[in-house]
Parts: sequence; C-alpha cells; structure tokens
Amino acid sequence: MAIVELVQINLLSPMVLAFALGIVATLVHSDLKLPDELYTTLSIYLLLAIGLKGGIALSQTSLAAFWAPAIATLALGLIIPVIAYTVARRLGRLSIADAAALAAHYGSVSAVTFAASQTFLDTVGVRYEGFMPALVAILEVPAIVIALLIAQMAGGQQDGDWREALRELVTSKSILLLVGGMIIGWLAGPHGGKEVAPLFVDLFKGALTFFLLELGMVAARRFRDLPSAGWFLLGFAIMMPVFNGFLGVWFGSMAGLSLGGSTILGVLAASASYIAAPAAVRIALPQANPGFYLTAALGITFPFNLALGLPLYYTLATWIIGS
Amino acid sequence: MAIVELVQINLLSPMVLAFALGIVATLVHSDLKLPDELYTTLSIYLLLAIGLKGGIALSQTSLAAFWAPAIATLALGLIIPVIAYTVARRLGRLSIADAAALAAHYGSVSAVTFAASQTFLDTVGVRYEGFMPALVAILEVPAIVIALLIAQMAGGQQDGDWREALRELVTSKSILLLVGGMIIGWLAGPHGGKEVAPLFVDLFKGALTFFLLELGMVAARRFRDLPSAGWFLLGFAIMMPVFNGFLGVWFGSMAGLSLGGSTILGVLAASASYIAAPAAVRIALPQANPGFYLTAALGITFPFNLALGLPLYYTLATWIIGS
Amino acid sequence: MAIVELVQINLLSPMVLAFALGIVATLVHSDLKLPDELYTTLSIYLLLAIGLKGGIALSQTSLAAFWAPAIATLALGLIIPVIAYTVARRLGRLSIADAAALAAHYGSVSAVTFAASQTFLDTVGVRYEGFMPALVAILEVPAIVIALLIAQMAGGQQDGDWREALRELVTSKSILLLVGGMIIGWLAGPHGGKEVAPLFVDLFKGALTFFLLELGMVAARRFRDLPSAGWFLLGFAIMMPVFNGFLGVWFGSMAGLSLGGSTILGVLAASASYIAAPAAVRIALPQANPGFYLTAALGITFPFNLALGLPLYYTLATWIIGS
Amino acid sequence: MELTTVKLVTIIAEAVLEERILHDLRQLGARGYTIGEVRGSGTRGIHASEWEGKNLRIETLVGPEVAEQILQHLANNYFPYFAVIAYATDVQVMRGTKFRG
Amino acid sequence: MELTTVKLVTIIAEAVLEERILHDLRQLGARGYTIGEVRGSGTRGIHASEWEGKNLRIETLVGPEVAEQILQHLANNYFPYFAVIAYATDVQVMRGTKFRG
Amino acid sequence: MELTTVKLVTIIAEAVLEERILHDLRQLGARGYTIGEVRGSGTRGIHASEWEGKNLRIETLVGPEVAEQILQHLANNYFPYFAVIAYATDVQVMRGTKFRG
Ligand SMILES: Nc1ncnc2c1ncn2[C@@H]1O[C@H](COP(=O)(O)O)[C@@H](O)[C@H]1O
Ligand SMILES: Nc1ncnc2c1ncn2[C@@H]1O[C@H](COP(=O)(O)O)[C@@H](O)[C@H]1O
Ligand SMILES: Nc1ncnc2c1ncn2[C@@H]1O[C@H](COP(=O)(O)O)[C@@H](O)[C@H]1O
Ligand code: NA
Ligand code: NA
Ligand code: NA
Repeated sequence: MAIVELVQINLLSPMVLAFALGIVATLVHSDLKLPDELYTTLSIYLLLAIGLKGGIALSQTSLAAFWAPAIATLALGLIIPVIAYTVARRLGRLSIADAAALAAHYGSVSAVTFAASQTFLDTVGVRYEGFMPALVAILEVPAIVIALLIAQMAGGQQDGDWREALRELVTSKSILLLVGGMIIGWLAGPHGGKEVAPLFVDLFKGALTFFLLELGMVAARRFRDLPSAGWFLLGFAIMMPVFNGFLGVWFGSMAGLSLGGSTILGVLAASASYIAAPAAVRIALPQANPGFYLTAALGITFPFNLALGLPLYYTLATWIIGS
Repeated sequence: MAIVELVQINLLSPMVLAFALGIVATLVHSDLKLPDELYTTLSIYLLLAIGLKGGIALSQTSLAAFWAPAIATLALGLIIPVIAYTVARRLGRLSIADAAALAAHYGSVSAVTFAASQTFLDTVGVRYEGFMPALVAILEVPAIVIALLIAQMAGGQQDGDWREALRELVTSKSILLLVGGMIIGWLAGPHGGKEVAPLFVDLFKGALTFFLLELGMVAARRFRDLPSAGWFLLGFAIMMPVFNGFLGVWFGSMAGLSLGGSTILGVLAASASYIAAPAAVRIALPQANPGFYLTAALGITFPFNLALGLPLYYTLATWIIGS
Repeated sequence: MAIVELVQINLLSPMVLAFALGIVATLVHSDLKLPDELYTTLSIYLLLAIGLKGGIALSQTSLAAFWAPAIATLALGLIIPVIAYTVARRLGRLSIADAAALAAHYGSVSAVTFAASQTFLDTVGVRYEGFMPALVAILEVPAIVIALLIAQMAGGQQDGDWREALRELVTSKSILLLVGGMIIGWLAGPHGGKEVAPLFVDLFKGALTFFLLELGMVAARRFRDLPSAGWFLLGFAIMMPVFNGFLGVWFGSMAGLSLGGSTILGVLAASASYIAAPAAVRIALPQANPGFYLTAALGITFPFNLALGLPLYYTLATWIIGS
Repeated sequence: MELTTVKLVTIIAEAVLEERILHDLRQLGARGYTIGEVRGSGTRGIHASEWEGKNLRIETLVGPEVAEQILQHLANNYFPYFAVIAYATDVQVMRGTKFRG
Repeated sequence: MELTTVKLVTIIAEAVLEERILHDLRQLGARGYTIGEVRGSGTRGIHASEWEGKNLRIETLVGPEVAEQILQHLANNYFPYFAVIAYATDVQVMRGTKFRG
Repeated sequence: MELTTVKLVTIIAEAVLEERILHDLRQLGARGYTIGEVRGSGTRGIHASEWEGKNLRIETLVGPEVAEQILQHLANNYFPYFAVIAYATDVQVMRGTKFRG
C-alpha cells in the first residue's frame, strides 16, 4: 500500500480519533475529565495485557529466533541515549541535566505506542513475532540508566538521588507488570490464557481507545508549553524519533525479524517513554526541567508517532526488507 | 403486546431490577457505596458508546430521512421549556428561578433513559433509526438555553453568570462525548467499529445495569426530600413527562420516524436531564433550589420513566402509528 | 487425578499466578499500586456477578434439592465459630476478644475463595449445583453473630457497640449484593441474564485475576506481622481451615450435594472472611487486635486455601463421595 | 462584616468509624462537617481500615466549648482502642454564628 | 532562613464552582492554590454537587490583606446562594515572599 | 485531661517524592503522618507529577523543635528543584506526648 493510504487507515482508526477527541476536549476547555484512578487502572491493564499476550505467544514459539533480536534491542538501548545526549548538548546547547533527561526518555520506550503499532499492523494485516513484548521490557530500562550515568559522569547532578532512582527503575510497575504478565502468560499457556482472554484480549483495543482519549487531553495540556520550548526541541522531538525509528527497523531486519517485527522494533526505538523515564529522571535529575522533556515526549513525539510514525516506520521496513 | 405485559417485561429486565436494588440499598442504610470515580467512568463510557454506535449507524444510513426528525426534535427543544415554565409558574406558583430551572431540566434530555429505551425496544424486538443518538445531542442544549433566557428576561437571575453557563453548556462533557463519539464512529465506520465493539457494544447493557444500581441509590437519597417538595412537584414530575412523551411520539410520527424511532423521541422528550441541566442551572440560576429540580428530575421522573414510561410511550406510539 | 496434578493445575492458573505476582510486587517494594476505587469496584462486581449467576441458575433448578444443603450450611455457621473460639482460648490462650474475633472470621466465608473454587472446578471439569451462591449468603452472617454473642456472654467486650454491628452486618454490601444479585438473576432469568452476560459472565475470570493481583499485595503486607503473630496463629490459620474444610465436605455429602457441591461447601467452611467479619469485629470488638485476625485470615489462610486448599478439599470430596 | 474566631477541630480516624463519629459530633453540637479520604500511619500498629486503604479526615467548625467537649469525648471513647487522633485550632470566619450557634 | 507568618485561607465549596473561585482568587492576588476533594454537610440543604458526591477544599497561602479580601469577596458573592464556607488562619512558612508577594 | 499545644506541619509535594519525604520525616523525629491526595498550581511551572495529576498533602504533628527542623530541611533539600511548599501552625491536642515524645 502507498504510505498515504496507510496514514489514512491509521488516522481513521478509533484509537487515533479518540486521541484527537481528547485534544479537542482540552482545547475547547471542556469539563470532560477522566478520573485519575481510571487512567491508572487502564495503564495497569494495558501493561499486564501486553505481557500476558506476549507470554502466551512465547510459550508456543521457539526461543531460537529470540536471541538476535534481544541483543539488537539491547544495543539500541545503549546507543540511542548516547546519540540523543550528544545531539541535545552539541546542537541544542542544552544543560547537562536537560540533555540527559531527553536521552533517557527517547532511549526508553512507550508501551502505548507499542500497543498502537500492534493494532495498526493487525489492521493492515501484517504478522509479527509473538515475543515483541519481551523486547519492550528489554528496551525500557537500559537507556534510562545510561542517561543517568552520562549525567553523573558529566557531573551535572550532585543533587539527585540516583541509586534510589535505579532501585525504583527495576521494580517500577511498568517492568513488573510487563515481565510479570509475560511469566503468567508463559506458565498458564494458551489454555489458561483462554480463561482470561475476554478481559485481556477482546477488550484490549477498546481500552486502548479509552486510554488514548485521556492521553489526548494530557498531550494537549503540554501544547501550551510549546512556544517556550523553542525550535530546537520541536525539531528534536520529530527528527530524533524518525532517526531512531530507522535505526530500529534496520537493527531488526539485521537480527532477522519479520517485516512486522522490524516495524515494531522501529516503533519501539522511535517512541519516547512517559511512564518510567519521567519518574526516574524527576528523582535522579531534579534540576532538569520537566516542562522540557514532558513537552517533547508527550506533546510532540507521541502524537507524531501515533499519527504519522506508525505508517512511516512500516514503510521504511517494507523498503529495507521488502514485503 | 398488552401494556401490562410490556410493563412486566420492562420491570423484570436486569437494568430496572438493578435500579430497584440501588433504591433498597439506600433505604436499608446499607454501607454499599459505588466509588464516585466508577460513576464518572460509567457515565463517560455510556455517552461515548451511545455516540459511537450512532456514528457507525450514520455512516451506513442515508441522511435523507434525517432532516425532518432533526427539525422535529429541535422544535421540541424550543416548545417544551416554554410549556414547562408556564405550568410551573401559573399552576405551581413557583419562583421565576425555580420554574426556569424545571423548564431547563424537562426540556433537556437524559442519556441514560435514552439508553434504557433502546434496550427496552431491543428486548421487545422493535427496530429504530440508527441516527437517534444525533437527536439526543440536538435535544440536550436548546431547552436549557431557552429556560435561562426566560429567567433572564423575567429578570429572575441577576446573580447568575449565564454567559459562563452557556459556554460550559456547549463544551459540556455530555455534548463532547456524544458528538465526538458519533464523529469517531462515522469516520471509523463498521470496520473500525468492530475493533472496539467488545468494549463499547457487548458490555453496554451490563455497564448500564451497573450505572442504574448507582442511580437507584442517588434517586433514593432524593426521596427524603419528597415530603418537603409538595404535591405540585409530584404531579408535575409525573404529568409533565407523560405530556412531553406524547408530544415527542406525535412529532416523531409526523417527521416520518418508525414506530421505534417515534417511541424513542417520545422518551427523549419525556426524560429530564440530570447531567447537563443541573450543572448549567446551578451556575446560571443559583437562587433556584436544587432540592427542588433534582428531586423532581432524579427522584420522581427518572424512576417513573424507567419503570412505566418506556412501555407507556411505546404503547402511545403503537396507537398513533399503529404497529 | 492425583492431588499433585491438581495442585499443579491450580498453581498454574492465571488467577493464582496473579496473586503470586501481587506478593512479589510488595516484597520488592514496587511502586505498583491499584487504586482503592478499582479494588472496591472489583469486589462489588464479583459479589454481584456471583449472585446473578446463582440467581439465574436457581430460576432453572428445582429447589427440592436445596433445603438439605441450606440446613447443613447453617449448621456449619453455628458449629465452626464455637469450635474455633474454644481452640483459640484453650490451646491458644488468646484473650476473649481475640478468640471471638478469630471465630467470627473463620466461621464466616470469603466470596473470592468461593469464586476461585468455582473456577478451579470448571478447569478440572467438575459440575456443581447452581444454588451454591445462596449457601455463601447463608454462611456469611450467622458465625459472626455467634462469635459476637460468645464474646458478649464471656463479658469480653463492654466497649463494643454490638447492636450497631449486627445492624450493619445484615445490611452489609456483601449480603446486599449477593442476595440482591440472586434475586435479580432469579427474576430476569436466563433471557435477561444473556443481556448482561458479556459483563457479568465472560469477564468474571479476568476480573477475578485482577482482583487477586491486588489481594496478593494486601496479603504480602500482612506477612511482616507474621513473626509477631507467633506459632499458634500460624498453626491455627492452616489447621483450622483443613478441619473446617473436612467438616464442610462431610456435611455437604450428607446433605446430598454432588461431588462439586460438596467440594465447594468444604471451601466455604474452610475460607475465612475478610470483608464482612473485619468490619463487624472492628466495631463490636474494638479491643481485639486487627494485626492478629487480619494476618491469620488474609496473610495465611487465604493464600493457603487458594494455593493448596482447593485441590485438597476436592480430593477429600472424592474420597468421601467417590468420583 | 467583620471576622470572628471559631475552633476548627480535625479528626483523623479509620473509615469504619465514620457513622459513629458523625453521630457523636451532631450530639455534641456541631452544625456541619467536611470529610476527606486520607491514609497514614502512627504509633499504633495496623488497623482494620489499613488494608481497605483509608482513613478519614473529618473537619468541623465549632465554638470553643463544643471543641473542648469533642476532644474530650474522642479521648475517652475512641483513643483507647481505635486509631484516632484529633486536634483543634483557632480560625477566623465571616458570620461566626453559622458555626457557633 | 527564619520563619514568617502568612495567612492560610481554606474554602469548602461545591465542585461546580471550581473555575469561578480559582479565577477570583487569582484576581484578588493569590499566587497559587491546592485543591482536595471532600464531601460534607452543613446547615444548607442539598446542593447540586451533592448527588455528584463532591465538594472541593481549596487552600491558598496569601498575605493578611489578600486573605481579608478573599473572605469578604466570598461572603458577598457566594454565601447567599452557594454551599460555600471559608476560614483563615495564621501559618509560619519559610520564604514568605513566595506567597506574600 | 487538659490540652497541650503541638505543631502541625503541612507539606504539599509532588507525588514522586512520597517515600523520600516520609523517610526524612521519620529521621527528623516525626512519630506519624497523614497523607491526602490533592492537585494545585503555584509559581513554578509544570512538574512531573502534574500530568500524573497528583500532589500529596502530608501532615505531621510534632513538637516545635522538630517542626522547625522539618521546615529547614525541606527548604534546603527540596525547595530548590521540587514543587514543594510547607507551613506550620499551632494546634491543641489531648496527650501531647504521643506527638511530642
Ligand atoms: N460547621 C462546619 N464544619 C465543617 N464544614 C462545614 C461546616 N458547615 C458546612 N461545612 C461544609 O461546607 C459545605 C456547605 O455548607 P452549607 O452551605 O452549610 O451546606 C458542607 O457541604 C460542608 O462540607
Ligand atoms: N500560594 C499557595 N497556596 C496554596 N498552595 C500552593 C501555593 N503555592 C503553591 N502551592 C502548592 O504547592 C505546589 C507546588 O507549588 P510551586 O512549587 O509554586 O509550583 C502547587 O502545585 C500547589 O499545590
Ligand atoms: N504524628 C502524627 N501526625 C499526623 N498524623 C498522625 C500522627 N500520628 C497518627 N496520625 C494519623 O492518625 C492515624 C492513627 O494513628 P495511630 O492511632 O497512632 O496509629 C494514622 O493512620 C495517621 O493517619
Ligand atoms: Na525509544
Ligand atoms: Na425532555
Ligand atoms: Na469459613
């Protein structure tokens, strides 16, 4: 399919439209407000469901094909933050803390963008490896650690409590639910999985739609910080994902991932974390300005990936791998 | 079917029974309490789901048949508040503010009563136009505006902030979710709709049942204000819906709506708002007594419509249109 | 099947695994925290769903077979608290209040353990009577009343407000939702039931899994009180359920319950309440130490029943009844 | 309108006590109350509310005598067995009569 | 750094008033606010928020003059028709300038 | 029993800081705390908690010296980079020893 067509398919999916509705709600100052508890519940549900499905898939697929992609993913987690940091320092002239903060966010991954990419591929009818959620777990933490180490070495964060930050990282709910869900799915297998499928499989896309409605409102609230963010951040928040997305697709193809798998690894690389990273950075790099990294990750990169990124990285994959 | 039979079918539906259970829970002072966040979540879900289904239906049905009903609905939204206000002032000798408040509530519409009527017709096996949710959206706002204008002209509300009230009305979450949901459903179409159907279609009646459990508790809490409300309010809260219901069915049949469609328009006209109207009235007509309009709309009219109104308006429709 | 096999099947079910994940989350001090409102919502949902399913089943099954089991259940509710109290006083040398508190918890019942036992039997493929939820309702209250009376007579609780406690017991949300749900299901019947089945039936096991994730965290928080609890409590919290479980299976078989039914009655007898009992005891026996009865019921007995009890009581039933 | 001083009594109590405490407050002459949900920990160990995750923060504006009585009443009837604390402070309000009575 | 005294103004109001009250506070010179969700009851009967189950507890740290003005403003514009109460008290803070302006 | 006066220290802080602040409070000698969830805004721009929608309102009853130390500690360690404010006030309690130690 032509990219225009793919973009169209993507933009007309209920999920992306719900995200747009959320943006509108904020822009017109609607009194619509999803309870914080719903937001928390949905994010727990999504992470657990992603893990479960991945675990069930793992219980059926041979792991022989898993190691190469795993290493490729780890490599991305080590390389991307270094590149992102250098770009932000050299080109953006950002403070050490702000640059490291951006590196942590763009090196890590957004589980919701991952979920959206799966849904997108399902719609387009492209298959992908069942162990992709494992790659999400692998990609989430390392980049954040690297970024904090960089800041540490560059001497930019004597105020932060980075040991504490690391401890919280590895026990963070996103890791716990992803990995925990995978183990449950792997142990329970397809049979046990069938019992909980009505909740964790059938409702997944609907829940994702609901969640994106909320994320749309959150993202739109970041828009008002755009002016103060400046041109560099705007460029960074769009060019960096595209570059990382290319890197991800490329590494994926080299690691022998399928067309769908490479697309998803591209999406993972391109996505910016907004659950694990912000919390860790806030504690380890307090002097980094949240208005900066949250605006970039949530206000620009997430909408960009959701609306244009998915079809783009898929097209890149078709070029590199050939469909 | 005879009306007795219809009433029976209706009273034995899980939804109405759950409402009754909620009433019992409050009367026996049970410690049962649904979290406010659940209430909010369910109302958001219901409005969005109603909109989505309507939008998907719209994407398939021709709009040729839509304009007449739309105008009929708008007419109801302009006429009913005037009648309701006059009745409340003349017969009820209510203050300008209280009369206008009632006019706003009974002119506007209750989305849950609408949802219940759809479920009722499904059970009875009567089909209705797919664009009915659009009529809900059309009927919701105008009556409230009219009522506030009446109060304004009658000089009853120099204290209220009615511009603010209007702004909030058109951006209110009920309008936003209804219209937004319709647009999403219309753009995504049946295909996109199928992806989120497990959440927004399959679970609808169950969620409605849950919601009515809570509404039953809320309504029962209003019961204790009944004594102080007096006979006029009691009569008004029962006769007004019946009259409006007749008006709605009649207008619907004239506008060429089907038996089911006319029934639903009757239900819409008969229902009293308890989401959009109370908020708007509270801000624009602060001196109106909430114990008055909330008791009427929630404590009397809603239970009446839910238990007896649905079969009644359907029977009216069969008389006027003939099944 | 051999008990080892049954235990294995049970331990590998998503529900038990989710419970384990919750324990891990607490032990590693993860920041995972389910909103209290989600916990409340799920417990309301589970109780209502259990009642509904039971009511629908009742509407189809003859009640002839019901009376004997009902009386057997009532007998359990009267006997168990007396035994538990005596054991706790004589062997455990506990204060009157603490002994009575334990008696109330172990005489009453845990609805979630009941739900887990149904799921377990479904997986093993064993059928059970449809009216079992009615037995849950019967077993819940009496034991608590007996226990409070014992304490009253033993003169151990002049400080408590036990009339208030009794009133709250019979109107407690667990009774209201169980009985209310059964009546709704009974009146609405299979037809009405089908309308809400997607929410109350299809999602049940998934919701239970979610709930057990939370309960795992709650139970693990009780673990730190284990040391201070001492050996007697540990023994009591494991031996008492086994004894009660045997009693339940035995009474069930004598009352003519099927293999599955007797197993479930065993589970009911073995389970310790942690919704109705703690609230009632807290108000009627304030001087009883919650660290004591909560640790026993939630920290030891519940995990034990969930992991080992279910297969154990089923095996007991196969011995007594023969499969 | 000028400001008058009344007492703000704040009570932190486990959730199961809500009805009883509100009833007692009315008895002692409080004309209203405001409740917020909180969590916390103190010198006592766990309490029944803990695993249900909630304490209540009950505030009531009253006259000085009533405030004194409320604190006394709580100390006598709740402190021994329940996880309850309470404190009072002076606040300025318009129309003190609404609260002082 | 030594402590300075500022006024803590607490407002309990039905939820529908949030935007209006926050707007008024800014107008009157408050530099910030904190909102918690509460429920409660008082001398007035029910109010629109009741069945939506929520009141708001709005706190703002301000200088004494601003505090006085806020209480006056609320008494004039909200007390007549809305379920609103407010009270002020002295609190000690570091860097009073952040709030006093 | 007669009333004694202790200090009520209230801290408004972004949610990510919960564990650290509670740890510090214990260190400084607080015997307990109460936490409520709130939202708000002040002079600082957005903070990480904002999009997670929550601030925390941490209250602790302590003796005057401890109160002073807590405010000092917060001013030195949190005010520079975090969205945190804190204030102290006198309150009367029964059994001040529970809090004063
Ligand atoms: N004496 C009081 N103490 C504490 N809160 C009060 C008091 N009176 C009223 N309130 C609060 O203010 C709200 C409105 O009060 P009212 O306008 O008297 O109904 C109530 O819902 C309570 O939350
Ligand atoms: N003047 C104030 N009155 C009440 N709360 C405030 C005030 N200023 C700040 N806050 C609270 O403290 C948090 C952090 O403030 P800031 O660091 O100024 O952004 C805000 O989110 C508010 O909840
Ligand atoms: N020193 C304190 N400061 C603030 N709140 C406290 C303090 N001590 C106890 N509390 C609150 O009172 C509840 C009961 O305290 P306790 O009875 O000491 O366990 C706790 O859960 C806290 O919410
Ligand atoms: Na990334
Ligand atoms: Na109407
Ligand atoms: Na039992």
